[in-house]
Amino acid sequence: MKKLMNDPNQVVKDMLAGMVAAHFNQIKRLPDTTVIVRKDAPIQGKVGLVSGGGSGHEPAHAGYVGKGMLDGAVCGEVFTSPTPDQIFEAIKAVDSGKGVLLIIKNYTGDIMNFEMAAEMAEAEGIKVAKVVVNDDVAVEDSTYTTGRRGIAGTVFVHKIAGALAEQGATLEEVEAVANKVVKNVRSMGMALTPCIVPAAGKPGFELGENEIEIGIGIHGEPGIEKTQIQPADEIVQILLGKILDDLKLENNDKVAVMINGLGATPLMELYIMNKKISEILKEKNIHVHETFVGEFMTSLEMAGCSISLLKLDDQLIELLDAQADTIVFKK
Amino acid sequence: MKKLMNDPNQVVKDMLAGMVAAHFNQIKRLPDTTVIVRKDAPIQGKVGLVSGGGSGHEPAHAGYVGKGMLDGAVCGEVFTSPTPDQIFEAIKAVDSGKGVLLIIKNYTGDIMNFEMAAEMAEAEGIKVAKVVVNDDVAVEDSTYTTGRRGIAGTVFVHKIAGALAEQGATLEEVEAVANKVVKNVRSMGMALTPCIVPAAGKPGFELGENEIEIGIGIHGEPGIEKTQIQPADEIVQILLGKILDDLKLENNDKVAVMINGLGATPLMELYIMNKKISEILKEKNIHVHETFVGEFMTSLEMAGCSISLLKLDDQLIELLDAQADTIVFKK
Amino acid sequence: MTFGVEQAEKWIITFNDKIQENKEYLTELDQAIGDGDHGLNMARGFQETVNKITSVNYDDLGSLFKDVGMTLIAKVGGASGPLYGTAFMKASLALKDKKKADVKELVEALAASLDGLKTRGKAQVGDKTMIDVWEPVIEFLTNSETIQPKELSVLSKEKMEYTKELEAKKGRAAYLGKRSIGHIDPGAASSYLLFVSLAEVFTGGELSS
Amino acid sequence: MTFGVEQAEKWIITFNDKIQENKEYLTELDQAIGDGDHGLNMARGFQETVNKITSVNYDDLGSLFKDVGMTLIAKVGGASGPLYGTAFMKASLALKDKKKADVKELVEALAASLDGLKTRGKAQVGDKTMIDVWEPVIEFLTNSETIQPKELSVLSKEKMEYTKELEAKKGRAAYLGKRSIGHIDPGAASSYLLFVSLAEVFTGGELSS
Ligand SMILES: Nc1ncnc2c1ncn2[C@@H]1O[C@H](COP(=O)(O)OP(=O)(O)O)[C@@H](O)[C@H]1O
Ligand SMILES: Nc1ncnc2c1ncn2[C@@H]1O[C@H](COP(=O)(O)OP(=O)(O)O)[C@@H](O)[C@H]1O
Ligand SMILES: [Mg+2]
Ligand SMILES: [Mg+2]
Ligand SMILES: [Mg+2]
Ligand SMILES: [Mg+2]
Repeated sequence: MKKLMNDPNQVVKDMLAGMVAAHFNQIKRLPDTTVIVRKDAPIQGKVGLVSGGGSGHEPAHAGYVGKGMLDGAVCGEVFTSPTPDQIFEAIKAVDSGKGVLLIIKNYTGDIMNFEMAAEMAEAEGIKVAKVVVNDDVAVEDSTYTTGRRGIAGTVFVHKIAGALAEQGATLEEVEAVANKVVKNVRSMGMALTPCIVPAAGKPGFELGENEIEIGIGIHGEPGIEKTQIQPADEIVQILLGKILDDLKLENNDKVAVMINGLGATPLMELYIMNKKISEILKEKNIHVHETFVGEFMTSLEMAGCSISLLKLDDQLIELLDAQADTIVFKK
Repeated sequence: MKKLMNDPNQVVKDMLAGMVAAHFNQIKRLPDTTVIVRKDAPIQGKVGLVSGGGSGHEPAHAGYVGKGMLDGAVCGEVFTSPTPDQIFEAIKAVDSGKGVLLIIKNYTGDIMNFEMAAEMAEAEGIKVAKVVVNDDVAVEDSTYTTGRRGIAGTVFVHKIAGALAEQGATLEEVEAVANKVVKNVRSMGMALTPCIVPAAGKPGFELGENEIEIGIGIHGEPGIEKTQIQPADEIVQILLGKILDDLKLENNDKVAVMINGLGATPLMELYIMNKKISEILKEKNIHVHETFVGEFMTSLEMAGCSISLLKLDDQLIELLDAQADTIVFKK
Repeated sequence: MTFGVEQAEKWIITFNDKIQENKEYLTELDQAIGDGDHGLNMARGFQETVNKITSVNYDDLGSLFKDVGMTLIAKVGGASGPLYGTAFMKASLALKDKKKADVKELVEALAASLDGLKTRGKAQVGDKTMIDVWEPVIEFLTNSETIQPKELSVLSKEKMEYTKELEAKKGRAAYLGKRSIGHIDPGAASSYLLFVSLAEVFTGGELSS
Repeated sequence: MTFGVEQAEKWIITFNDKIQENKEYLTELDQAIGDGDHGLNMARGFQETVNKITSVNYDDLGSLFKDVGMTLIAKVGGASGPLYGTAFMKASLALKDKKKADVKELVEALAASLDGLKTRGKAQVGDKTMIDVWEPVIEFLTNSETIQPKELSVLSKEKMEYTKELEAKKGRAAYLGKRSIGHIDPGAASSYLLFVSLAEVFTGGELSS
């Protein structure tokens, strides 16, 4: 394991220190926490948005703290949901009295920790709503299981709910639009290489010289299926195929596309993926309103990518296009 | 070699197709070329800015095409300077009559190809100026050799010269400010892993399980020195130490900092680097005006980073802060 | 032998020792079917817990377990943090102000813990989680007059090992579907260590009823 | 034997064959002290050049070499593109409208190529570049009455191999400083192949003066 770090057990602390030092104009860290909030939090008259999760997904989630997206991001240990006390601090710091929306990726740990934090906040009289993102179609959705995971599509929830909150909407309205995004976004990923949690010191799974994992999550966990490496066009067909099966788009539908690198994938390769993605969508007469290509929700230094499709209507388009000024996402 | 691609000899073509499909609102590709220009090029009354180089450095250079930065980017084969005919096409496409500035990274191939293109353009009566970026302090600067390489500091030249051009300045003025940036920017990089040129199929050099390369370039070429892996803080000291030796900053000087990932380095690690960088600069009483953390000038899937420091004065600050709206760089 | 503050502390300390010893093993189990942090999470959280409880003099089991639960909730994270944290918070409520507990009281407290786990995590026996150890163990204890360390250890080990046969329905391993079969659940493994540690507290003497 | 369009085409085609055969070898040389694309650049550019010149019927050497030069400039890229391209453009000027060339004329054209290379690249003998093959070879040819294939091959090979001893002062390898010593310069190696190919054109018959 070769990493630019000092102590594998201090990576989150060191990262946060470096992040705040870099972006002191935009963000601040709540003292003695792993919580990053907007420098001007709480924003009067605005619903607060808090997201978070394990670290190792940078720029998620702290990179999305700023005008038009999140008010606060709670950073757990690497790939480990943050604890309720930290989330509670974030809620308190961003609440201006209009309530706080928690944007949670659908993992047992995240759900439980955010729920406990919400209970704490409600006990102190803060209005809290929760939305759970579960965009990963690699995982079967069933009421008997944990359900689908939340992956890169979460960034669309931040963007769109954030834009509505910025307009002064109520907690109920912001929650409703967040849920609308969740209903309309689907993602699926694949990996060329595993990644190494610094404190674990070795990869979560092994891949042969010619193997890839289809249906990978974002926590270094194995995917749904191991196969031989295939041309980019074939990989697009697998991932996009599953997404389209699930999203059921129609002629003339409008979508936003996100091609998300998992950490070690050159932009070049993501654009090569988009060549085929755009061809397939064009063939199906689905209109791409905007394509986002880059690293939005990573998995440390994993090589691979995910594709997300968000089905748009006029409201979602307006909110997606709205101004945003965060560390990494600007519009 | 596992990469998301179809044919190793088609990666640049496929990438360009995917890039234009993704960003059709902002850029266009000149037919039958590997040239990307602003959708609205040429901009009347504005000096045109053209940069470029081998591919594999994405988002450089096409990612910086847009308002306030480049008018055109010429994309060569992977790590291979583009040819004069392509550069000439870019010059013609962005010239509005006010002349064109070529921003060239200091490599023999780039210099020669851009020079030949400039000769072609001048033969057709287009005013052309050239600026050569040589920010890499890993390489000794001497008139007997090729001199220092151009690496990530080049992005500052795009930003600042682009901002002045946007204000309607003359070619001479834009050239002068570009040269001012070149005089005031220094960079140095290191690698944890090599990278693989798709058509070559194997890495340009080998690194052991615990080895790193100090003074790496951005073309998969070996660095200046191979050493054992060290804590991030020590690596910062080596790179920043060399930069500070050369840049000779004084008490109260202002700088912009860029911590550039080479392709496979998690943002987390870049922020860990910034912790120490910001501490050292603070100790020396050097004021950081802005810190840029991310992938700006990569080397395919190489793991590692470079640090760049740009010494600022009032003019450079104003131009660095000016509005920019490109694919990846927005202000 | 009675179960008082001294015994409770011994339980937590013994458990922490076993967690630290098995940190890598638990992490490997979690790498196979999860995200490879269970050992790290448990080691971080229980070390903090031991630091906390060894710095305070407790008068009663309730306040001791409350500190255990609070520390776990704040320091573990992931799925196991809220679960173990909730378990000890529920036990602390059941043992509020109690200087010592008899078998019935202790087992009732553990049953409250199990209830808390199930409410929090919504998992059932057979979902391949720590519940697959907790539920049969609590049932066994509830039906025993005394706590029999040997039997407790054997049963929890057996139940932990049985999770190997199961397909995960809850937690991260559920994403693997049938590929989760053939691996011991990491949370079941740490829960086994919890009950073994409890058994050790009682080794050489059984709790009078 | 004379040097006309047929011989010139044979030269380029032979050279291209050798480049394709040695593509990986040249790339490996460039990986050691450069960026690992020299074989790829040359193979791409000269294949296009052969495609071009075999699709046209040339009347004179000037127009043939002009197409060679133009194709190389447009298709090779990197440092070697402008260099080889310039070399052939300069030769084409020297041989403008010439249906065939005698030794003196051919060597003068190659000397013009060398001049072009040095103006374009600003390298000197000893800088560890293709100039370390070109300059001594042109000097040797200028001082010979005829073109002696054997000697030409031996000399260009010797000069190519000698680049191993040198520390690079120009081109990408210069960044390596002393670490560049011990490796053959890739451009010197391709230039060696160029002159060997020329020698082969003359094998079995020497050009009359
Ligand atoms: N819903 C649930 N109910 C009970 N236990 C669960 C549940 N989800 C997960 N677990 C337990 O948590 C363990 C994983 O803990 P850990 O690795 O620390 O957290 P995470 O899964 O968030 O990384 C699993 O092995 C399982 O025993
Ligand atoms: N200034 C120069 N003058 C002459 N030849 C040069 C010069 N710079 C580089 N070369 C030659 O070019 C070769 C490298 O070509 P190539 O690898 O195709 O281009 P690049 O260095 O741009 O990747 C070197 O081996 C050397 O022989
Ligand atoms: Mg976890
Ligand atoms: Mg090159
Ligand atoms: Mg885990
Ligand atoms: Mg090269």
